[in-house]
Amino acid sequence: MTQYIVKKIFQALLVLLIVTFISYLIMELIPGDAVDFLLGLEATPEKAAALRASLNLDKPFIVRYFMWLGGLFRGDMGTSIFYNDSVTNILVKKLLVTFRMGFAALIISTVVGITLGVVSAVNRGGFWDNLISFFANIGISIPAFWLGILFIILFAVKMKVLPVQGYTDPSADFWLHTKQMVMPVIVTAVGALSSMVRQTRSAVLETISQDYVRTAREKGLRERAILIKHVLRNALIPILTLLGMQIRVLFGGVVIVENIFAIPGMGRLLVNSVFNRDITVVQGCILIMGIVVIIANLLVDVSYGFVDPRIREIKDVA
Amino acid sequence: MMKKGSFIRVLVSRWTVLLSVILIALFIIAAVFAPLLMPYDPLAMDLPNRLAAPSLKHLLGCDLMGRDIMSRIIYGARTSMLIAFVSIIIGGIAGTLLGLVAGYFGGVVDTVIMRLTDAMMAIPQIVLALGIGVALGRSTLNLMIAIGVSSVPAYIRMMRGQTVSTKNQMYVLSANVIGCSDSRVMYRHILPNSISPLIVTATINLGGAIMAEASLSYLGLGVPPEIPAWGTMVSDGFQYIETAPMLSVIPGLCIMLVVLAFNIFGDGLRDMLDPRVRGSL
Amino acid sequence: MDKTVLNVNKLQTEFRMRRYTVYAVNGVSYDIHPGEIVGVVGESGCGKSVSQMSTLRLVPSPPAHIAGNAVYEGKDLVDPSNAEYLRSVRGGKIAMIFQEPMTSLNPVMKVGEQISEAIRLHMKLGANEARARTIELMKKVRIPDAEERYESYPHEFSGGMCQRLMIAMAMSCDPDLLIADESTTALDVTIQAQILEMLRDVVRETQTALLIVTHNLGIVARYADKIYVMYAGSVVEYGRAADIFTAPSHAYTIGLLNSVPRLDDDKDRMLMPIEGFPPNLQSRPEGCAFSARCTQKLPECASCSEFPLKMVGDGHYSLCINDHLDRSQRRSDTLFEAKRIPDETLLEIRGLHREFPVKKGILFKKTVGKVHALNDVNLRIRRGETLGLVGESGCGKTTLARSILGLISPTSGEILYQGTDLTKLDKRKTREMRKDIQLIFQDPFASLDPRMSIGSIIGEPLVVHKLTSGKAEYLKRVEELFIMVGLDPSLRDRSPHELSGGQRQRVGIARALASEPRFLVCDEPVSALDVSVQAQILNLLERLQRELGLTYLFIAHDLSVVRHISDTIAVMYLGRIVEKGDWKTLCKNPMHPYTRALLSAVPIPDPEIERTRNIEAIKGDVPSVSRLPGGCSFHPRCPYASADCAAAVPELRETEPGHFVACPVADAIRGAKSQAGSAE
Amino acid sequence: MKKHKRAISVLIAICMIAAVMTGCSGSGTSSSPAGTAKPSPAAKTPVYGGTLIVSQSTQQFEDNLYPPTAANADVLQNARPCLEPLFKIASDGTLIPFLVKEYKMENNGQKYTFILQQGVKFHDGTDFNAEAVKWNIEQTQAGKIQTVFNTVKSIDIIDNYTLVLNMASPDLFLLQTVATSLPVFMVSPTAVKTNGAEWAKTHPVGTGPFKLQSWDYGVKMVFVKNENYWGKDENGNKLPYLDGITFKFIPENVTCTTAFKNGEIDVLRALTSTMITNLKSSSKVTIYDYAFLQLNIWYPTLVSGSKFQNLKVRQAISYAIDMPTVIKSLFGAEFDTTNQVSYQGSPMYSKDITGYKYDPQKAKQLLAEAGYPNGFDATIVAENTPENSLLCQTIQSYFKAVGINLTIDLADAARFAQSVMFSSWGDRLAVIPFTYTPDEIGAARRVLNPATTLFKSTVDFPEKYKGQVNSLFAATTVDSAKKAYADMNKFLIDEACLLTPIYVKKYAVAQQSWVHGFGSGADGEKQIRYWSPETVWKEKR
Repeated sequence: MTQYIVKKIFQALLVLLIVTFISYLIMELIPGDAVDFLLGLEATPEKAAALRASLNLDKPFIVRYFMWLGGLFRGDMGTSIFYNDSVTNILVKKLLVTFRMGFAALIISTVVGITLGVVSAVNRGGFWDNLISFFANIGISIPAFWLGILFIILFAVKMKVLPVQGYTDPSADFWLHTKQMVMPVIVTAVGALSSMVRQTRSAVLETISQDYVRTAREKGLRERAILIKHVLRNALIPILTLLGMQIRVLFGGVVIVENIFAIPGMGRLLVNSVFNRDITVVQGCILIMGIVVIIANLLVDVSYGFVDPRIREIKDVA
Repeated sequence: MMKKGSFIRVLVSRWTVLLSVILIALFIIAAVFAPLLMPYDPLAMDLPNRLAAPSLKHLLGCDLMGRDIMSRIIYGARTSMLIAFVSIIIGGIAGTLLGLVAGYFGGVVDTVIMRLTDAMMAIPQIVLALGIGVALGRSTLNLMIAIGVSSVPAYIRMMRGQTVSTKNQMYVLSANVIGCSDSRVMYRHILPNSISPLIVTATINLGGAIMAEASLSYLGLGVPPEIPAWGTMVSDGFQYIETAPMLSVIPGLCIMLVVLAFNIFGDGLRDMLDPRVRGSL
Repeated sequence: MDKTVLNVNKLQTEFRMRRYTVYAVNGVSYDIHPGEIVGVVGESGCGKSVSQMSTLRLVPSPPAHIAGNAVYEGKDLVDPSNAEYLRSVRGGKIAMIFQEPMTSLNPVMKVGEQISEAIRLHMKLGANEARARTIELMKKVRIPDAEERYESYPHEFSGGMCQRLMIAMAMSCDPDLLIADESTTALDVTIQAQILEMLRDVVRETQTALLIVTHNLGIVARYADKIYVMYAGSVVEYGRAADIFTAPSHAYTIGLLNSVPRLDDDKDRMLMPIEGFPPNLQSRPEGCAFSARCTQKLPECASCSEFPLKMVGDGHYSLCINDHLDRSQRRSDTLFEAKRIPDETLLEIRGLHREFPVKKGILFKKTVGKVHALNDVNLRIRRGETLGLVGESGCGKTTLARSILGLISPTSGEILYQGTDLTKLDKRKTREMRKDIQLIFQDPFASLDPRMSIGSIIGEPLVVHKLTSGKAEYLKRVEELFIMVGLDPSLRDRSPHELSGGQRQRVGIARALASEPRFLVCDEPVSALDVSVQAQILNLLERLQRELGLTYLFIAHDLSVVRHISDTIAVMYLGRIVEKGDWKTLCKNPMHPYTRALLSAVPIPDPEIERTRNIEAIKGDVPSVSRLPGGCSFHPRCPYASADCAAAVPELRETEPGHFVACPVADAIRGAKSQAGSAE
Repeated sequence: MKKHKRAISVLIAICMIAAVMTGCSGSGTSSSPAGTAKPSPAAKTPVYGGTLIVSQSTQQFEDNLYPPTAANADVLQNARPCLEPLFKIASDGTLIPFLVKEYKMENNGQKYTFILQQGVKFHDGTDFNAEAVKWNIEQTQAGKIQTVFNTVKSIDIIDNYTLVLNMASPDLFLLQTVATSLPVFMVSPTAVKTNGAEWAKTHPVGTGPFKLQSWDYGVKMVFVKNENYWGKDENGNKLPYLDGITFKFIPENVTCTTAFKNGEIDVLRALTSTMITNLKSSSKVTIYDYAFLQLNIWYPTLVSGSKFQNLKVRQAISYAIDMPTVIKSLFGAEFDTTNQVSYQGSPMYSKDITGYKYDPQKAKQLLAEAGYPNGFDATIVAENTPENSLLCQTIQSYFKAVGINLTIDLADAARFAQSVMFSSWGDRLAVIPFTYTPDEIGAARRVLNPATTLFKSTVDFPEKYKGQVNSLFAATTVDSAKKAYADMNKFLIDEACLLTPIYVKKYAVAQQSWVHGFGSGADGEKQIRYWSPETVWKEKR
């Protein structure tokens, strides 16, 4: 089992390296760089050249990438060109904001998603199945930012129940923080929740048609016992795979939602940094996102081992 | 191949699928015959009745430059469909070929392609599309490339799984025994048998592509400003949400309805092409 | 036989789909007494499994509608109001075992738990008692070191072991009735013998009624007291086993018996298959369902609607209205003249070795073990000859077939085809040779591309090797192939899933013949087919061999089929040829203990013979391929094993002209009376 | 029954969507231009206490508050509560002494003498004296980012509170430049010397009425009252009135306006036209009189073979667009039309420039004369902002009317900077902003001369214009500078038509009714540029 885990970790690190290279490459392809932008109208070529040299932006792409990578190993994610502050402490605050919101959305979408998925799979074709599937279909079809706009119009502008914008630190004012978090979390969760319902449903349906469920029924067990002890335990494996994918979907959702609700999270920082050509901050954000997604997949792979005995002792027979 | 008659009959059996087919038909008709259906020229400005409320003359009112929203929506259907289909083609073809090669040859080729796909999968699609879009600059073609390329990993993963499972089938082994070359086995045996999952992924991705166009234009990267596209209309309308909410709500509603129709149609298609379920339809 | 355990009366099951209804079971009635063993035999699609599943309401209820009644202890199980009672009976008093043992167990739950689950439910026992009882049951079904294996998971057991676990689970609550639905079909013949013998002893001992559902006539001949023959959803004939086999009184039963190859057949007896295809259950036929395929049907067979079960003997009933049926198994026009095989070698295999390394480790995979798929295989096949290759799963016969076809490259050794060594050819040359050597597959459905029409499947080799120039010639050649294998050319545009098993196998053969090969490797070509269809294909293969002068390498695990079609037979065990000889001497006078066990494990569809002979049981299970026992790899399971068996690997030595055996004690055993049914 | 149930579930879904639609289908009223500032009825007596919430919707900002190296004016403005300038300046250009109590200018701009306020202390307790001012000026010169003091040759300290600036060349407008351009704030030298310039970027130590308590990049800045602030109001009681000021940065215009209307924000600065439309005709919007930015279309006359080298084509384009209607209908009150490089109401605005009235026929005729009877293809490049997008689409439809079909290339800020500002923008029209910092003349010297990087590679300035620019530099008196500037403008617009002005943008600010003394003139007080935090107070609510 440990050998299986070590293999997965090694693979994850490799993927992470490729992730950072891809993002650095894309940023390199984008025309214009932070310096022109920073100096604005007063810029003169000499000033721009001086600033570029100081930030060693004039070195070739590969050299800069490996300097950044070298810094990474020393734990320093480089300094932001735009905010001329170390990327780490810019990211730390923003990271917390995005994680708090993303985590809440993940919990909602996972818990509610799986329960609804199972309910609709169990009484396939029944009233509940149709209702849940219908709303799940709508859920994945609603564009996140449009839903956000609808929520703002409805709850903030018309009914004035929830605040329109902003983000306050929970330590400062917990009640306002929760009120501000309600809409963004729901908007992020809707997409993830709906795809979770649909995929849980198909995973459970797939498992129900297996032979060992027929054996369980033949043994005379009650439907409920069959569902919990046999069906769900086996359906857990595809559902876990799904969980790994959810993180990626959530991050996508967060990027959009943070822009609408003006939440100073990592999503908005990333979008601004891309437009500001702030390469080091973009690298930092994508690195963190990559790490989280890869760790999530790693946890999923490892948890396979506990759920499915077949994977425990993987023997690589050629 | 399924006989044509049963194809239609099954399609119509579930009324939700029927409804979605009608919606898609409407969407395609609007897109194809846009110039004929539009009451006004979507680009014609009429500054005096800027942000005019819905009236008989302008069924859905006017936008912030006095242009008729109804005709912009109809023309927008054309842009959204164009972008969705082209990016599907780009993503689909590239993804399928890479997935096919990775799945069939395995070994180093497979590891390289799959690790690259994992890496691209680790970055959310919207961020990937944003990066590519900004790199290429703002134009309709670039937008299509951005959405297409960022959807490639999904196709690769689906196609590789499909190829690996098909490769071990007996009829592929028999193709080798007959003496077919690798390429013939791939395009003559493995690809045709992966068509149904490919179509299903494509339809569901179609919805995703339209939403991506909308989100990207929201982030300021959509089609050139004057060309009406639903996503741009929603993001431009967002500025005047209090004074004229309809500016954002209507195009948003159109996006949702079309994407919903494609998703339901995709589900119906998958159930129909899956022999196990076909019986009970 | 005082009290009947279960009395099923006019059971009817229909699957009502959206646009069509499948009439799976039409009015089946049977009863079973404690301790009695009843055999239900019939081909696939005759409703034998569905009827058992319907009594226990295991068929998915929305599409299925079950009528009639099945009375157990005075209560009708089919009646929906007794659903609660049915649930308490199911798994407890009436238990069932299914065909696929490996998938019938929950992969993520310990095997012991899965068995004790049923015990605690039905017998209301505490956890420890249930555990003790489970371990005792596992010992009863002879699972080695049951104590530790309680904790292990299904994937750690072989097919045979899983089936034993299922039997333990079924017997766990002292059932009154045990239904074995094709429970040994998926197992090797020696394991099948072990399971059935063990099952018969357990059932006799506990006086449980056993209902065996199978398509293998040999099994019912050996084990069943009473036999029901089913066709197209109804019982066509039933009676005591002896009566059914000596005086079969329904045309279908006779047809079945004639189309089954038997170990005691004489060589030139040609099988008499039942022509045509199994009935389509979506429409209720007029008159007798079998009339379409019956060679001895009367004019009124097809028209009359009412079919009472007519008594034709003491406790022997039949649906057939034709009183004087011709039961003879030999007809003049069905005899083959003997083949003349010239002594010219077509294919020779010398010292063939093939090992698969077992790798471990993360990135730099280091080999930790070796799987010996083939070691030191030597064979010679003459032109026009059929070499039968017999062996159980894991013995390396498929690896050998694929090595000959160049799909797998051997570790060492040569494969000489007309002098050229196939293993040394480059990619292009190998493809060039592909025209000459072709393969026929086991699973007719999986080996045809579902997306292509049959015409294009058969024609593909012509396109690949550019054998025909121009469309017209291509179509003509395809038409020729259709007729050659007895397929109606109008089926050209159909797709594979619209054909029956037999038809699909004919397509496979036609495709193989398209490039006019000289050598055909048949990898279990008939084992997935029904008995009647099996006979059709075997006859077709023999006819083609004579007409086209083909040479066959015929691989199978069913010895009676191999004996019927082969000229010389080789027996393989764990990658090694243990015995080789012409069919007569090998079957009449088997020398290697494994061959003897193989022959004795195959039941012969004749109650007299089966009742008298007992099976040379082999101990234990096939050892895992990666840890081969030293010396002769059969010695741990061999009843005659002696000290030097374990010492050195025995050489193939020629004890009689043309008869080779790889066993040091072979001569000593020769004296002992052969158990095989080898009546002349 | 099953079919029936499924219909119910869909019905519920539809009425859900309908509810959402009706909920927000508020009638889209056409926006009326925002009312100009009305003086509040009675000048109430100021009240102490409360925290002022100030917000602005700016996307890009650079968090550097150390004046000598700060590149971004908007950001530096945020430090106004704790840093103070030498002079304040009213909207109409009159200078208001502040940290500098009195000043003397000798032989028209060759020498300046400053006399400083007495008894003023920096937040770190050190004295604000001539030495500190000298140090600040020298640091700004060394910073090379700001050009304010470039013309100062040397500074002599006369005594603790007087210093003399000797100019390298006579500069009539030094004081205006100091007061209006990138604000020149006084920073405590000791604080910067001890903690370094890097630290100073995030820790402004000045003489202002408030101190910076916490700063969350791009989110929030919190200032608290500076107990021993030197300033007093006219009837002698201590300033500032407020306990604290909080800046909130909200990127989305809509969220800003909605929050302002919900009362969550006291003052909304740097309003965009969309925000003004959303704020509708609320009386709280004040438009400042001075403009700070002008947007023009520039022609690539230097690019060989370009159609725009032909004067007639340039004039045709100027005639083709009806700028006044576009500005009036599309943009809010804070925008104004102009036909030259200045704004109506500015002292520099010259009456005798004719400009080009909207005349599509003339435009078509000019095009025909220039050899393009049925028009031609062209591209316009502009920075990707909502306003520019609207503007370009309007220009596109006007061009279509005269036969020119225009493709729009909206480049995001960085790409715009790189592809337009610092290199030739090729055979394309370019929409380029022109900021009046420090004022028209200072800006003209800096930008409108042929040597600047911006135009060097793409715009061909004829000899005649170069002569006029030299005379502007040589001007020694204010009037002669004005005349030279007017001639330059006349040539640029009427004779060579090297650019077509689009609009002039003024600052606008939205102020809740309970906020007074902001300096926007809403309460009838004198409207000054920027704002004075020390005089702001809030009514109790």
